[in-house]
Amino acid sequence: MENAAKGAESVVRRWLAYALESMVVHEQELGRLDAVAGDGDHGATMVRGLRAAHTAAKEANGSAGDLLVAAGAAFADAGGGASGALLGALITTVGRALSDGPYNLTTTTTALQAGLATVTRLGKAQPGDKTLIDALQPFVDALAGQPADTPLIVAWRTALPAAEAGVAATQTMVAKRGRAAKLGERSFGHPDPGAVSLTYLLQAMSTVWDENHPS
Amino acid sequence: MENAAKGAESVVRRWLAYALESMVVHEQELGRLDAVAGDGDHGATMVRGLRAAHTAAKEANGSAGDLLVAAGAAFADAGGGASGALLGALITTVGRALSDGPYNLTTTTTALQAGLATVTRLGKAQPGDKTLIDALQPFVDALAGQPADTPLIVAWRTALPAAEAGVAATQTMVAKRGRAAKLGERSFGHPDPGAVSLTYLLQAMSTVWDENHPS
Amino acid sequence: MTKLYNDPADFRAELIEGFVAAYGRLVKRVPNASGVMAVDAPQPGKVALVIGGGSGHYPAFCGYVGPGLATAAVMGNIFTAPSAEQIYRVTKAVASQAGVLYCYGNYSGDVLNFDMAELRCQDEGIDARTVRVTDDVASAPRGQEDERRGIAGDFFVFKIAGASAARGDSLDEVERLARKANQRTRSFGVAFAGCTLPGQTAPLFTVAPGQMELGLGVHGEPGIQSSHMRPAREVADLLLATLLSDAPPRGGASVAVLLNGLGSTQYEELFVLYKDIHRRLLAEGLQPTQPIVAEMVTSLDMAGCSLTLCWLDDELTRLLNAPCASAAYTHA
Amino acid sequence: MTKLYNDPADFRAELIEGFVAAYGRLVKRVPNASGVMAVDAPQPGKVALVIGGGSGHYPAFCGYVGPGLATAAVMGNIFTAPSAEQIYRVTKAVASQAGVLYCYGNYSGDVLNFDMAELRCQDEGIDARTVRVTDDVASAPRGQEDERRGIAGDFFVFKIAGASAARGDSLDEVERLARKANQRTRSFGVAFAGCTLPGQTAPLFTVAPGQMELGLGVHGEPGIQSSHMRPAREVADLLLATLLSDAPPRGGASVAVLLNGLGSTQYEELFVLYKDIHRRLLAEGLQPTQPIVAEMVTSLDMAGCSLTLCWLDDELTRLLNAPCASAAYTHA
Ligand SMILES: Nc1ncnc2c1ncn2[C@@H]1O[C@H](COP(=O)(O)OP(=O)(O)O)[C@@H](O)[C@H]1O
Ligand SMILES: Nc1ncnc2c1ncn2[C@@H]1O[C@H](COP(=O)(O)OP(=O)(O)O)[C@@H](O)[C@H]1O
Ligand SMILES: [Mg+2]
Ligand SMILES: [Mg+2]
Ligand SMILES: [Mg+2]
Ligand SMILES: [Mg+2]
Repeated sequence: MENAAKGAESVVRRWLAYALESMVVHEQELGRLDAVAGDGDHGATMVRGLRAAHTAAKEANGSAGDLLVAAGAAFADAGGGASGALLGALITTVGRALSDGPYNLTTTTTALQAGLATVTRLGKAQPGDKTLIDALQPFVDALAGQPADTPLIVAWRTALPAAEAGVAATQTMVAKRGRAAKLGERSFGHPDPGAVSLTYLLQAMSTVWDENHPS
Repeated sequence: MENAAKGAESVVRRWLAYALESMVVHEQELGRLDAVAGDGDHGATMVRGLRAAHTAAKEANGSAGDLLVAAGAAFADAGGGASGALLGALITTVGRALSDGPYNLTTTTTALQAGLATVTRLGKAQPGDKTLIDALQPFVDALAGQPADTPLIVAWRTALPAAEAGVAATQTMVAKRGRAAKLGERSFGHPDPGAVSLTYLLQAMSTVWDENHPS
Repeated sequence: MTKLYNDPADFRAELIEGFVAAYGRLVKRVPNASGVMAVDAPQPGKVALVIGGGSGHYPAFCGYVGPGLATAAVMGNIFTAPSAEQIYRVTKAVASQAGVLYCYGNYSGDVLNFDMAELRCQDEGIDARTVRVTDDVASAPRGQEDERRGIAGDFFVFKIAGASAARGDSLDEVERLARKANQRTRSFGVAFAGCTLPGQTAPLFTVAPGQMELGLGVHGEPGIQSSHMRPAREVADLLLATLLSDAPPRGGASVAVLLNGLGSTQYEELFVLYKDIHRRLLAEGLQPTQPIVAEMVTSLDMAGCSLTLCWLDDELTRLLNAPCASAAYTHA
Repeated sequence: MTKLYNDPADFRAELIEGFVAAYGRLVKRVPNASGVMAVDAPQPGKVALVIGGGSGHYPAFCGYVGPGLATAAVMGNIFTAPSAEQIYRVTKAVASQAGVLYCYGNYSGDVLNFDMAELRCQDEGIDARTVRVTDDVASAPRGQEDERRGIAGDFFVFKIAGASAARGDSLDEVERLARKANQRTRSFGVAFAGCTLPGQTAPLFTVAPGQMELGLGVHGEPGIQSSHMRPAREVADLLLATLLSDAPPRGGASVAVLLNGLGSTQYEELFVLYKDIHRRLLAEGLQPTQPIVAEMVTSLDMAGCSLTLCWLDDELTRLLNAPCASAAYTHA
């Protein structure tokens, strides 16, 4: 238990490290996607948010859940904007729900469902509105659809393509939240930047486990 | 006498028409030359000034000298800037000196010498300072150097190359008046826009005579 | 293009330091927060008007902090809403018993963060309320006015709310007047060139030669529609016709006018444009009241402009004409 | 690039009409002349301060007409000095028995035309005098201060002369104070991109990527020297070091500061730059007095900025702080 918990804390910290690395690599791409119909700041917001989240988790004590709570608050404050608020709340909510474990498919799925509910309550976006929800919701559903005893690592990898398909689906959606309907039309043919970056966050977790158990 | 005077008035009006036409053709070139170390407005100033001068001479009554006085005032007012003030004063001074004739090499040379003196008094530029004086002075000297009984048309044509050589000489001068010494260095290798446009004015007079006496 | 910066990551912090250093006679820094407050804040018994949003819109938002205008501004990163945490801290620094009014342009990120801060403040017993500016007619059709974005109309709503707060009105009254000002304010804009974020080398969007964008956003969003470029007098027609066809009910004849430059459009051009706007307003029987032709809500170095009309009545006119002082707008 | 115009030949006339339409509460048109005058001009017994120059520098020059500032502005075409005829007409409209002071930036075209108007007015018995602004240290070396161009330092000289005239000083005194302000004012600037004249499609000069121009002119003249682009804090150093090495004798410790934007450089960038300027001023033992970070003398849509310092003493400080109102600068 001690060790498993220590392991989980280290997983959270390494997740944030990989996520930050991935976001730095994709900063320009996310900015360009956001510039299609938005204001071009999504890449910068994600990098700024993750840099702060990574530092916060490094400096915080407590369970993996506690680290996530600290990371989410730091992400929201440093990131700012819509994605700072929403992803910050998502990470914090997941952290609260996971608390000090256990960390398995059931608890993780429940935690992510709570996070999705928070994002929906705050942002009031529906699936199909071309937001990060269109990647998050299929992923959470795909987790939930697997047998409870599936190892989390396996279930996560199995669910990732659902997020990626969700991103692809946003290409043919017209943005409805936070932007003018007409501006939304300009984004037709391009994926939603928030859905893309959320998928990078999910993929980063997979990278942590790859490192632990190279296949 | 009546007829000669009428002829002179018509020469003034046609001179302004040709000068305007030539300046419209060269407006961009003069602007670009002025932009090298100045503010790029010389072409626009010349066109604006000549448009007003042309209209003023068309509407004015009196001798050729009177028309030049009216044209010079209109040029100065509509043109503005350094060249508006200087060329306006030049044209007005020449007009006053020529008055109602006679119009021959002697009177014209005297009038242009008076004009040159006015420009020098107002602008305080010396030959070699890279201004329109570097075209005007050699031209006036070349007029003055010819026998008094040379027909004005012939003398004018004979003097034109001196103005053109004066323009060429400004290429290797460093602007001294109205601009910083250092900025002047940027203009090295380019002729002075005011010297160029002054030469167009002198050439336009030649065109009027070409029309009367095609050679 | 942004040329003057050190580390782009420090841009916001450095600009706040520079702003406070320059205008210390009017504002001071909110300790431990990305924001500035009027030198005389907090003022016991007076409603605090807290405005804010992303940076890159100067004079919005910090340029409007001072007596008779906003009490404080929360400053986000370039084009990014400030976080709820920063809004909360700024609110705590300036709130009095009389309460707090949040005023800002209606954007997803700002709404999310201001709403979270409002809830937190209310939980702590601060009477915090919100009026969002929704003046941009391009961003949602009639009937969906609440969905519209806020652009240069921000200024009139801030000015009216700030004057109401400054004379000691209750929070109910400040909120009512701000809401009324917003309901009577309409804007529409055109863009000729996009802006470039600090550290980037390409603009957020480009406009093809001979084209312009209609219905611009002030965050470097392209317009809602491309159109061919036309002479100033036709642009004046277009801006005015669009606003007049969307005039609020019972607007009356007196209008406050703001012809706003976005950043790199010259003031001289704005005056050439204003010439025809003014003529046509009079021809429509409208009376321009204290027109402003200036850069009031910019979008970095974007080229373009927007026209804002605020249909006045007596109480709004009084507030618009009330004296105020701030770094960017002083009225004696 | 200039986008909003009708016929480029009408640009000046249309901008004057638009300016007067917008700011009729402060200015009125001078009949039959390219210029504007304060609504309350002429004022018997008070010296008239007449400023002017080419257009394309807004707020200079018409934006500074109003109580406590300039009495009138003569407006030339874009970057072109107004003609002596127009200066004469404007002078006649505002001159009182107390006399007239001409104040303008020292450029060949302006000198020629103002001097001709001055002579003509003097011939008619009007006591007209001239103080030329010569603040640009880049344009001539020390010892040849009178040869220097006038750039953003215009503003401080206008403000001080205007306040002196407004309080009823004699022409001798207004002239003395304007001359003193000019003698104590220094500016230096950098440019990042040239500007484009109305109707043209190419800028007056271009700056190579990674380069900047030192010692800009406000008429789209390139700098006196090219240099490599550097971070904001090094630009701050460069601007300040240049001015301090040219400080006027017996300047004292209190300095008015203007960090002036040329047109398309963002205000946010100017604040980032000002952060280090302020720190370094303090480190040098200088006390910035009422700093201004704004667009005060522009060059169409040129990118760049200039720093101006005016070394104050008590009498200059009083005049700088005196109230004034104008379209572009109001101090309560
Ligand atoms: N109301 C909302 N609900 C869910 N997601 C949202 C909402 N608003 C924005 N987003 C997500 O945030 C992304 C934009 O993030 P970002 O550019 O960082 O913030 P901002 O929109 O404030 O500039 C969008 O692509 C979308 O996925
Ligand atoms: N003081 C002077 N004396 C003689 N010629 C001058 C003087 N100043 C300027 N010029 C002439 O005027 C020309 C520039 O004219 P223009 O560009 O129209 O005026 P401005 O310099 O006011 O922009 C120069 O090329 C030069 O020939
Ligand atoms: Mg964005
Ligand atoms: Mg010129
Ligand atoms: Mg944003
Ligand atoms: Mg000029």
